[in-house]
Amino acid sequence: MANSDVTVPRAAVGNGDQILHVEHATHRFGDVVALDDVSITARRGEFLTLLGESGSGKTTLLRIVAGLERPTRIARIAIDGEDVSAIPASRRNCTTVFQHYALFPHMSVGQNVEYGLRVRGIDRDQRRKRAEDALALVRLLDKYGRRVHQLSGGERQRVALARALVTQPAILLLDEPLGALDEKLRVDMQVELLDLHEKLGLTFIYVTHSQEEALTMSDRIILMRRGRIVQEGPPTDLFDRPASRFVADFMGVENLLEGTIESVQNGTASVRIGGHVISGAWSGTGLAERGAPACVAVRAERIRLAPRGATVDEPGVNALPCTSGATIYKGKYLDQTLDTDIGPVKARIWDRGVDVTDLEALWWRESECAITSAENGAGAGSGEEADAA
Amino acid sequence: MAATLTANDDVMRRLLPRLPAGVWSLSGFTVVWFGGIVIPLLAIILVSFFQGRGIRINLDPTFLQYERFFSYGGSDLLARSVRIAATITFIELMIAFPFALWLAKGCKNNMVRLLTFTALTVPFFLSPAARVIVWRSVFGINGVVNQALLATGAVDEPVTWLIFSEFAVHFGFLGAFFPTMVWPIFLSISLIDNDFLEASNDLGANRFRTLVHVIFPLALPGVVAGIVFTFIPMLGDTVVAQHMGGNNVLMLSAQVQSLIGVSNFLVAAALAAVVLGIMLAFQVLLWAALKPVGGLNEVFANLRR
Amino acid sequence: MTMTAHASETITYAQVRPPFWRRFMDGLPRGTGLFFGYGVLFILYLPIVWLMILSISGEPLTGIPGEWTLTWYEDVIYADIAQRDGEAYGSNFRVGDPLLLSIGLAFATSAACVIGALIVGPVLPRVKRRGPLLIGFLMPLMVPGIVAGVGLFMWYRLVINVKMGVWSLALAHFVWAFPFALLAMLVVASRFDTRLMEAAEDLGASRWQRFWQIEVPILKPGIFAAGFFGFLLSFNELPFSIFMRAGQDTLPLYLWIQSGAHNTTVPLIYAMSTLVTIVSIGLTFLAIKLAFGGGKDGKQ
Amino acid sequence: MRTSKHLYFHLSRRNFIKCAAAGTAIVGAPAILKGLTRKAIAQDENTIRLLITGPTLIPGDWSAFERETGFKMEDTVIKDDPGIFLTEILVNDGGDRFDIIAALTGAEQDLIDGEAIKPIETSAVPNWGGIPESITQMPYLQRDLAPEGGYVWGVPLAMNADSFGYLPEKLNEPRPPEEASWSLVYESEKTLGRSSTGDNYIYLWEALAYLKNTGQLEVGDLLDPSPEEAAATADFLIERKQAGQFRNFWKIFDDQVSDMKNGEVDAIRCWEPAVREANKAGGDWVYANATEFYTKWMHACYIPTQVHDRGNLEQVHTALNWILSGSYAAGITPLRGYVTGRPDLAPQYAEENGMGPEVGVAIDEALAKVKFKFAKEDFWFSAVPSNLQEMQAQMDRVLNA
Repeated sequence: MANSDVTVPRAAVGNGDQILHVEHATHRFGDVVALDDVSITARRGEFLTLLGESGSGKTTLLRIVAGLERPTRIARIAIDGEDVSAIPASRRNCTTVFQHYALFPHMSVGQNVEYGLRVRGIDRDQRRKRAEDALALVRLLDKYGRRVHQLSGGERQRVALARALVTQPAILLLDEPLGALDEKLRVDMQVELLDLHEKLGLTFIYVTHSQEEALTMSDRIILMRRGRIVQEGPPTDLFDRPASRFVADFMGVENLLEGTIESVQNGTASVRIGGHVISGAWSGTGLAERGAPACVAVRAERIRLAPRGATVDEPGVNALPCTSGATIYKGKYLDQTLDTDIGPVKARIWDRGVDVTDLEALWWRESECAITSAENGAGAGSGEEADAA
Repeated sequence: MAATLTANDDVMRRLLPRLPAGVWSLSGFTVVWFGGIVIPLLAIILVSFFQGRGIRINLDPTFLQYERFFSYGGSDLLARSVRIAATITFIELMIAFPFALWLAKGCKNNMVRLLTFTALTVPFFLSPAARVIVWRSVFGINGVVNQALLATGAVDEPVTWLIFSEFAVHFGFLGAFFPTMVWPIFLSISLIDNDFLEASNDLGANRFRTLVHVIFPLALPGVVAGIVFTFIPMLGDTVVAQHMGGNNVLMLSAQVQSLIGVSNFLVAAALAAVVLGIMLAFQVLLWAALKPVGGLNEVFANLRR
Repeated sequence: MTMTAHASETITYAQVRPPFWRRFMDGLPRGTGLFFGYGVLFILYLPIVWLMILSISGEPLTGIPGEWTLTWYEDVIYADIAQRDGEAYGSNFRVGDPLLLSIGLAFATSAACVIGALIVGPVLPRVKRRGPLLIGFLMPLMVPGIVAGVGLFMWYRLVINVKMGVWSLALAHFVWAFPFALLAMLVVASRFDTRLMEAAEDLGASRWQRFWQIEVPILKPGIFAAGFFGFLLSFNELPFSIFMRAGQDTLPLYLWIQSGAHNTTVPLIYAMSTLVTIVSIGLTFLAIKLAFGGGKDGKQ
Repeated sequence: MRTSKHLYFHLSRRNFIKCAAAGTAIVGAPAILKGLTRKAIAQDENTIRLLITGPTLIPGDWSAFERETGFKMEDTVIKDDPGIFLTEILVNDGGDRFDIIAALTGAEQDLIDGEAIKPIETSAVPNWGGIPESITQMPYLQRDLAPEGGYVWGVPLAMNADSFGYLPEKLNEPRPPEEASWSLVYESEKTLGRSSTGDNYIYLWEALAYLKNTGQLEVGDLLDPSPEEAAATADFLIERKQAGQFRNFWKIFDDQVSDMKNGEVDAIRCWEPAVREANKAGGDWVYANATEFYTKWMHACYIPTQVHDRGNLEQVHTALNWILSGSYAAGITPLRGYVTGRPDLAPQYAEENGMGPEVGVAIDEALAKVKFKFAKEDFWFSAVPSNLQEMQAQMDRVLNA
């Protein structure tokens, strides 16, 4: 409604490499702010994942891109250089694969796939041909005449995929497409999706709440929380360099040790936790400041054990004296809890030969942990980052 | 293209709120319906608190109409009407549910289905009076039943309670209101996915459990609709009570007709207000009965697979 | 998901001796429901068949068939024809015009019910505070028909001051039939998944395409039911019509007025009902064959 | 779920007001259309449009009227419940659509009060002069409106003196012209469980007349009973109902006939044509010459106020004169047993038109009826007594007991 009072940053327009711009999108459902001034971009051919827990606004953002939701405020949304903020979903050059398939129950598989072409007035023969191509792509060519309720869950998902692809959209939006599938199917479908992405060179925007899925598939991940972006970057960034305690936690870092920053040097920060000082690379947003609360994030598989009597005193190593706690057998490995004087630490032990009953200390290399800000909230100024990109 | 469209959209948006067409038409329809129908109907209740004669009404508030209504035996009338209608509705439900279930899922012969549907529909086209009057000659003192009973020596005197009695009224309602119960239940059961029923059977649930735990909850909107379709028109029926009951078993609508026949609109309004109260109570009861599945609204709103 | 729950319950069920009524229900032979269902249909049709027989009897009011005659049919059919030709005929039982008006009104009501139910049905389940709305739409069900008719009459004639006519009769029929049509639609629409509409929009379908290609086909059973109930309820509507008619006679109104005459109309009503039955059996069968006979969805 | 919930309903107050404004316009449209529908209906002044109730209509046959007057007749039949009838005239402006209104007498006071009808100039209706005194003196035809007084408001259409039907052989009762007592309907042990009466205030009123005549109740004005008298009568009927006197309470003509034909009753308060109908199949029913009283009723014709502006008053007067002619009498009397305002004109008409001996007999009976039954004092029934609603309410109490 009130587009005009937000200035459109001209610098971002006309960047040929960018296929999607969403600038300053805000959306409210009544009093609830679902999306709080978020801006994102996507490169042509990119596999971009919107990651977050439920209620983080990732689906809302996707729906705004699709045109299914009209944002409360938005500066601009451009697909392939064209401003589409006033264009309804039916005329946007992107299609969605829905979490619950949303296949039309009164149509056959073929009719479902053809639907997008039918509404575009494409003639019957060509429709059929293109639908068959799309079905072949998802290896369901033989199911053309079937009715939807005769298909299995995985097949339905692939039909939904074919239906979305057949109109050759500029962007394919996938809203937790694998959420309704069981574990094994999900892994198969991940592979299939990646194949498709590679084959078609399309831009995929993929919504998921599973960090594992995001890490496996994405070129880039945007992690969202409470309607804001907390961190974005390639999977390795989010995995190894969490920008906040929240990111680290969300990305599955098992050990988060909180303390205060004692010193900062060349991007390396030292944190005092109880009687110990732990050092590692600073990965938080902004600059680390002495005395600020910070958090050491270290993954369980990085934790190594020193048997009783061994000395752990090399440079570049963080060590904590410990005793053994509960052990959980996980088949391929053991999840071992270790009690230290700053609280329990989890270690993942792959080597069956290690004796965990009698320990001197646990240790890890400074390069194997990240020091990040202890705050749980969203990272500051997600908008700035988007502008900078 | 996009530019002109945007311009148009802006004009439209300034004039009209940004709502989907569905909400627009619903809002419009709702306003028309409430302004044109609900308010006049509610005005009836208001009128019942006034005095007057015929359509000349003066605006002195009073409970006189209610006093009059109840002094004419109104409470007996209401109790009798509701009792009879509720009894028959219950019996119809018991008979119609398995029948509708069979029609929707059990019957494999398409011709039998089509003929049964037709049979369930045709009575709607007939004047109810014509159907009911016939029973008088069947159940009357000289009627077929009595003649048969006398001939076989089962009775010495003709049985008089076959007609102009409560039995007769019940019997008259039974046939007449069967289709109204079957149709909605059939509709809702036929929407249940067969996979669902088969799955339930595969898992070893016996028939009864499938019925209670799978079919019944899914058919609930139809059951509720069926009860409404049956109970309410039955309360409003003028024909059966008159012809089968011979005015010995007075029911609500006959009373209303006689009130209107002598321009007694005010007592009729009071009666309408009381009936409205009963209907709301009925709805509350229904709601309470459906509370385990989320109440009446939810039955229609949230039943999704 | 629900099925797993059932499976586990079944195990406990097998272990506990079920109460009497469950054993009774399970023990009933499969045809019990059918038997009672067709039994009631028999009760429904016995008088209809009987009146058909009586309609060709000389003395139908005694209830004993005999003295076969077609005189009642002549009275029903010829009175109309004679009047049209400007001739005298010894019966004023002229059902032609009332019948035509009834059929016309029934079609109009049916169409209005379908449109109304399509407007309200799919959206209502998704409205937040739908309780008062639903009660408002079902309001005509809760007031005795003739009182509601008087109420509407007073409102439009005395408050708004418009004259009654065919429009008010049509309105009365719509008011009576719409709640039923809406309920029938809600039975279907409450299961309608609006995400399908989003999917269609997303695929590029315009408003009308979404409506005609997605919503209407999926809601087809509800649309059919709404139209069906609209037609049938209108065709036999009497109480609302009494005050909303203003000089117009529908078939039920006409028969009702005739019943006030001091001559017998029953044989004529029998003859007419027989004609209506025969015609409606044919037409209903065709209509139902069209609606359900297609087979795909209904049969399996 | 999360997604679809918000899709449809996002109605802010402002939006709602906009919607409401649009809706109100649609609701108001009928009021605007009013002006269009108000226009007078074009009419042919030689067509007489008659609003009539069922009983007095000669089925389908206006040919005699059309032949003898040269006008065309269009009849519209209406139910004779006063509530429905009065609404049609007073609220639905029946006068716009009808030239003559025929209704049960007694309802005219409301029509007069509502200025829906105008007095009749009897001088313009030649046949008026010969109406028997016993009929013209009927209280409802001429109402005194102070200060003018003595207007004639209605022209008699058809009337009868109602009693009851019974089976003389079976009950061991005499046949007419011997008299039979109304107790066969209300109190006789012989008819316990086998008698029947009607279901509305008329029949309560009759029971009241019966109580008065048998000295069981002190009644002030039988022509206009008080609520207390009605209540006392209801008590009597309830007592009889609970004693099992009545088989049923009929509503319509066909109920009476089937009660008689199906052997449900031995005595029944009914209309005269019902006895004829029951006897068609060989019944032994007779219509009583009652000991106590007759319920005398009349349907009369009224001229709506609007007719005076339409310029066909002359034709209307001619039509009214025809109703008082031998033609209508010779038609309705043999058919129903009803009497018109001028039964005396019927024999000559029947003879001139060669209508056969049965018609002659029926007309003779009718003339005798006027002499005998209409001369009896008792009561003329009014469609709208002052305490109409109370009387019906008391009857409802009887039915509810």
